[in-house]
Amino acid sequence: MNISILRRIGVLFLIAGIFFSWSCSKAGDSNVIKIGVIGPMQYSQGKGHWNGAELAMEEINSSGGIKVGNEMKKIELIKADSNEIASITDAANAMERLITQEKVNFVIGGFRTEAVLAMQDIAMDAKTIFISVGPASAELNKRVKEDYDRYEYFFRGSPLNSSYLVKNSFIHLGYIAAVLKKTLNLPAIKVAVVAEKVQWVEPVIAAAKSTIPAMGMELAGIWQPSQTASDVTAELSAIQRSGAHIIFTVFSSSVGVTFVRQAGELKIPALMTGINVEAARFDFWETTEGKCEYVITSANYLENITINETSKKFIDAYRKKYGEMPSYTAFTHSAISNLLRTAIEKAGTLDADALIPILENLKVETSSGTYKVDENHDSIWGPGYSIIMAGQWQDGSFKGIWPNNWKASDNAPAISYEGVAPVKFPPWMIEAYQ
Amino acid sequence: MVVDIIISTLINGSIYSILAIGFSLVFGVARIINIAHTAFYMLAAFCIYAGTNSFGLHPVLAMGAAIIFVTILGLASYKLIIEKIRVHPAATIIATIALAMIFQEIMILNFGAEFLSVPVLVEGFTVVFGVKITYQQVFTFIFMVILLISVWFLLMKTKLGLAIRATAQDRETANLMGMNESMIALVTIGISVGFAGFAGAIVIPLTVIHPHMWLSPLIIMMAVVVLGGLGSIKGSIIGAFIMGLTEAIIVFLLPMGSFLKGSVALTILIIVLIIKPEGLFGVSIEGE
Amino acid sequence: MQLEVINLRVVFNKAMILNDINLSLNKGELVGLVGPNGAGKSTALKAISGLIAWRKKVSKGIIGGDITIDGLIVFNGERIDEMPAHKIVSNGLVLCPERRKPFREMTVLDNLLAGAFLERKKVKIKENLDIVYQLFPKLKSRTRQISGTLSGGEQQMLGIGRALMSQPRLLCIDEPSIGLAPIVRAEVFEKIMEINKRGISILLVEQEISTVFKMTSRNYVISSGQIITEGTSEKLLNDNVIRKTYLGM
Amino acid sequence: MSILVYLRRLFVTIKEEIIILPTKVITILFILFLLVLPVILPDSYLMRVLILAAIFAMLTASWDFLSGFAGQLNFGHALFFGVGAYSSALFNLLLKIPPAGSIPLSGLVAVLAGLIIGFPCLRLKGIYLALTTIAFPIILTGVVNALPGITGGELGLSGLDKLTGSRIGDYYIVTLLMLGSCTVMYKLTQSNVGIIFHAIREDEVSLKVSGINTTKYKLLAFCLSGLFAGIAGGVYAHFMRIAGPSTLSVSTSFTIIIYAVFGGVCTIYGSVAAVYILFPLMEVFQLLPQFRTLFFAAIVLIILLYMPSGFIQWIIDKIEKTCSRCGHKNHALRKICRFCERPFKYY
Repeated sequence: MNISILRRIGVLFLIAGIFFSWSCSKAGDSNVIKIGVIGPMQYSQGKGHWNGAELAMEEINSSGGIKVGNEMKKIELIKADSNEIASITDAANAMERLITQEKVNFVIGGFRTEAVLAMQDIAMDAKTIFISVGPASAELNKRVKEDYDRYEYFFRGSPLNSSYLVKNSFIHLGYIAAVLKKTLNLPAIKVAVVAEKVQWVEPVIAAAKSTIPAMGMELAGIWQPSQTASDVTAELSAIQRSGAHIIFTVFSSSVGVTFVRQAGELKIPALMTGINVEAARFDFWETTEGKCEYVITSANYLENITINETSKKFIDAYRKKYGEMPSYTAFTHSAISNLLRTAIEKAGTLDADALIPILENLKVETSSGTYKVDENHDSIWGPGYSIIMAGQWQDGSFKGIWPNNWKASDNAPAISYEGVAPVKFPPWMIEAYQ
Repeated sequence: MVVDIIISTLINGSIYSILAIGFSLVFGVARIINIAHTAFYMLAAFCIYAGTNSFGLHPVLAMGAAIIFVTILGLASYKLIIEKIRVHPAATIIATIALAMIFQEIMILNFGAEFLSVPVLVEGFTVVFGVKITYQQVFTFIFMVILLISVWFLLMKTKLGLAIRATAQDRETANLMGMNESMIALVTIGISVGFAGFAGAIVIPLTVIHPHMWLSPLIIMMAVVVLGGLGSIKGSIIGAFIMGLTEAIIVFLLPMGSFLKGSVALTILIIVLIIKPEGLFGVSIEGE
Repeated sequence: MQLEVINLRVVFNKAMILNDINLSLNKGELVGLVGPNGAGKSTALKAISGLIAWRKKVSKGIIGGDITIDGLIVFNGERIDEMPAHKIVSNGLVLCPERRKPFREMTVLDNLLAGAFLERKKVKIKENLDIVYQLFPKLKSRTRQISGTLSGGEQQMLGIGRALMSQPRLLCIDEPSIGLAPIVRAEVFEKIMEINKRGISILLVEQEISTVFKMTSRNYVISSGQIITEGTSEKLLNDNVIRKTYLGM
Repeated sequence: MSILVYLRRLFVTIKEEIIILPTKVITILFILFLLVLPVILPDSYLMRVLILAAIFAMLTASWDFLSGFAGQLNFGHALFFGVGAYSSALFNLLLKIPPAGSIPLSGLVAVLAGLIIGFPCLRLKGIYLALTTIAFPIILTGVVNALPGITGGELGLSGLDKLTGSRIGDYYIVTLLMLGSCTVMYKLTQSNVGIIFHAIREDEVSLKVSGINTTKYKLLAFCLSGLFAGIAGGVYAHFMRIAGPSTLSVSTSFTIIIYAVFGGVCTIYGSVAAVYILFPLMEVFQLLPQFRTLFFAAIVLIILLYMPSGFIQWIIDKIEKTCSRCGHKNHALRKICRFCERPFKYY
């Protein structure tokens, strides 16, 4: 009897071993370029990652593929659900699986910074090029500078890093304050800062404290609700009490929706601007039941504004295929069809070490402007490169309102994108101040 | 400022108390720690969303349907799963965690993990003592008061309430009075889940719906219940208002630290428990 | 025969608490069940009133004991050993539990009303309430008091009164004298006699043997989970071995 | 000559003690499998999965030690894990202590955490304890977010030293650490301390009455459990090279409990086995990512409903039976006990 039990156990282990060795030894197909798309696939961010990449793959493959040296290679996308919003462990495992099991040539995606930091290390261990599309933290690129030999395989795709985002949204603030002052004849503008409590916001708050007075405005107060707060009416009444004309928001999660919704319901006489990631989504009007009217936020893709031909083509193709505006994580499209494609065609190889110098010196038009990286492999912000537009919800559609004759410095040429719309003010606000 | 704090306390406190009473009632009567309690709250929210968006129901109708659906679901999950394992507290906790996870995943499969919303019943706001509050909040508050009064009536003036109170105090003796303990547990679960659904229906028009929305009220609700004393309804109500007050004070006096409101509330909870381990009005369950 | 218990056996985990108990009780009788501490008296009452079966249902689990219950219990010609406790009550077999167990946070009146849970007619409840108040006038004066604040004797009276509200045909009383002053004890026993005279059979579990033996018609002596002997009070008191070994007199 | 004697003795032990009991055979085979695997199949992904499984096995076993054996239901076990992860990250990043030092130190810090939460929790029992302990990691998360300068806020602390530098090295270190610590915990629970833990769980009052200082033992349980969980946290931080707030999340606490229940509470080995089954299984389920959590939760419900003593315990009951007279274990097919020769029949 012992022997039979032993034998059964032995057979079990044998089967397990065979299964594992089979699953672990998938041979890589050298005729395609394998790109891993990693992201929280259950969530809208992950869907953006995947849709953008899928669109790029279809476009490239239908045109025959990417020219690598003398052969045309097609793209194969590998989807990896990182589940990073729930579990960092899962995210790291997904990255490892992409690299060691699927043997991908490149990885694009990522969303939550804590997870991307863990994923980054795995990709760097395997010397695989990893273009992040999603996290805004500058931390990721600091590593490139600190330890170039290890982290040279990492590039920031989109969005711009948080300090640029903030800088840019302060410019939005300045623009809106100027318009507001002129329209309503206000002597001085008061700004309330409302930021969710996350780490990348800390420098924003520090900056707000010094920048807002420096811009000739008064800081009415700073509020920091939690990321998942479901009731901010207390904060809102405190803000109204402070007499703020503008609410400078820094939101990346659900509290952004709640805040806008409740502010709209209470008709707080102040204009919202700043960063509110959720507010830039195409379905934000439905999500807030129309309460987001007059809300301004930073945006990467806008219907009425054309940055360049690449952007216009991408937005059109995306809307045609998926019936909605792309979210910012759909930059995976540009990461593949602009960055990787150009670099691979120039290098004539898929070898990471040969591609890095090319990517470092690449200057290419993408769907969110001209892409170029600095020495940190961080994408550059500024006139002539990528800048972040501002959009305002006006009557059910998200309209670009900035850059509208923006001068980066006194002597610089004014920048205006085609199709930009004027800023509108809520009637209850006009009423309150006239 | 003081008026702001009071109004904010009243509104949040009444929401917390409705959630906490249901949770506390089930614990008292059936000794079930129902982690899935707020998951039913989440489900009600999604039901209303589906009702108004997919079936085009009027919001009030959708609310009613949601509460009924959630109650039935609660009863079914009690009958099919919890009743069989409720004997061991750890097993019930884990089973209800699993239930909540299942609900959450099914909602993700059906609706995706995006933020959704439903329309408010009455749009706009009113000004009370110089503080803007939305009609929905006024509504919420009134409904909560009505609900609290009807709970009080049910418990103190009806035979069922007598049985529920008796069972909550001593299940064995209540059994000896001819009270069918498992039947009463079932009824209580129904009431409790109905409350959770009701709280969901009334609160969500002001906020966002997403499949993970059950987690943060869960923590606050448990803090409220433990603070007030498990199984004590009076305790739940008082605990709810204490928590609401703490949060309001933090938001108004410490705006930069308003994210801390959860942590501070929980710290208060722990301090109270160290001083008085069974909570403010808790029944001692040592004998069991 | 109103109650008949045949070969009742209760095992907790592996400890045999009751080993093949046999006892019976006629209508209108007042029967004592006596024995030393830990003999299994209370367990026997709990088994008869269905609480063991309930506990069995409640206590199995991830880390839980195992309870086995075996045997036959017949009440009024009906098997009740597999009946849930609340059904047994509606059949007329009511247990007044050890240490009274009032619903401590409820008023005296609520406690009594809880006892009348199964009765639907308001008139009947009122009638029963009057009977109980007549029997225990002290309770009447304390109708609105929270029962946790009553004295031990009052709580015991409340316990018995509450059991009476369930309109028992057989009332099982578990150690009514425990923790009471001698004067109060005497009063409680007096009341029990009075209830018996009203035609309600009583199965009384007690350690206070001298008093019990004066009241009861028959007694069972239980020790270590086994019925040692049964008989009238005189017979048992006359048996020297029984008296010295089991009754400690 | 003497070597032969030893060999013979070893052979006899194997023959008399091990081979006759399927659980022992499985345990030995499992350990051998773990030790030999990287040699046969040096796949870095597989090793990664098994390393993480080992870390979570340690963590789950430490939960079982505290909550299963000593009965101190802890629903916030992630606290120890997070404290371990953060403290080893801080030791490593600020004081430049290598992993060999920072991991044991993080264990000590977690012991301290065990003491700090153990003291207030001594007065609490059962459900109150469970609900209170949920709060601790959440409060700590609040503190972490409030002090981004030290803790890195929600990004966590990254850029820690590698555990060893090679995957195989990591694998052996973590696996041996797991085997070692789980053996220590198992042996402890089988010793007198274990008996006292049992007694605390079952009836604390009578234990107090018999003159045993239950406070001391409960604190001991908190500390030891904290130690192993802290070490697991430290190892996790160094392996993932990041210590972030996700280590403190509610779902981490809940997942551990689910593992333990799957394996069978109050066993230690059940926890280990459960993690080694469920963790790789969840990886396989990456093929259907949208059903993963659903599947996980459904398994838990099924286990609770049909195998209340845990899946592993259920299997053990199927392959082994205990003699009711002498208490020795026998494999399920034996007709009589191998020690006292009592026949296995229905009693």
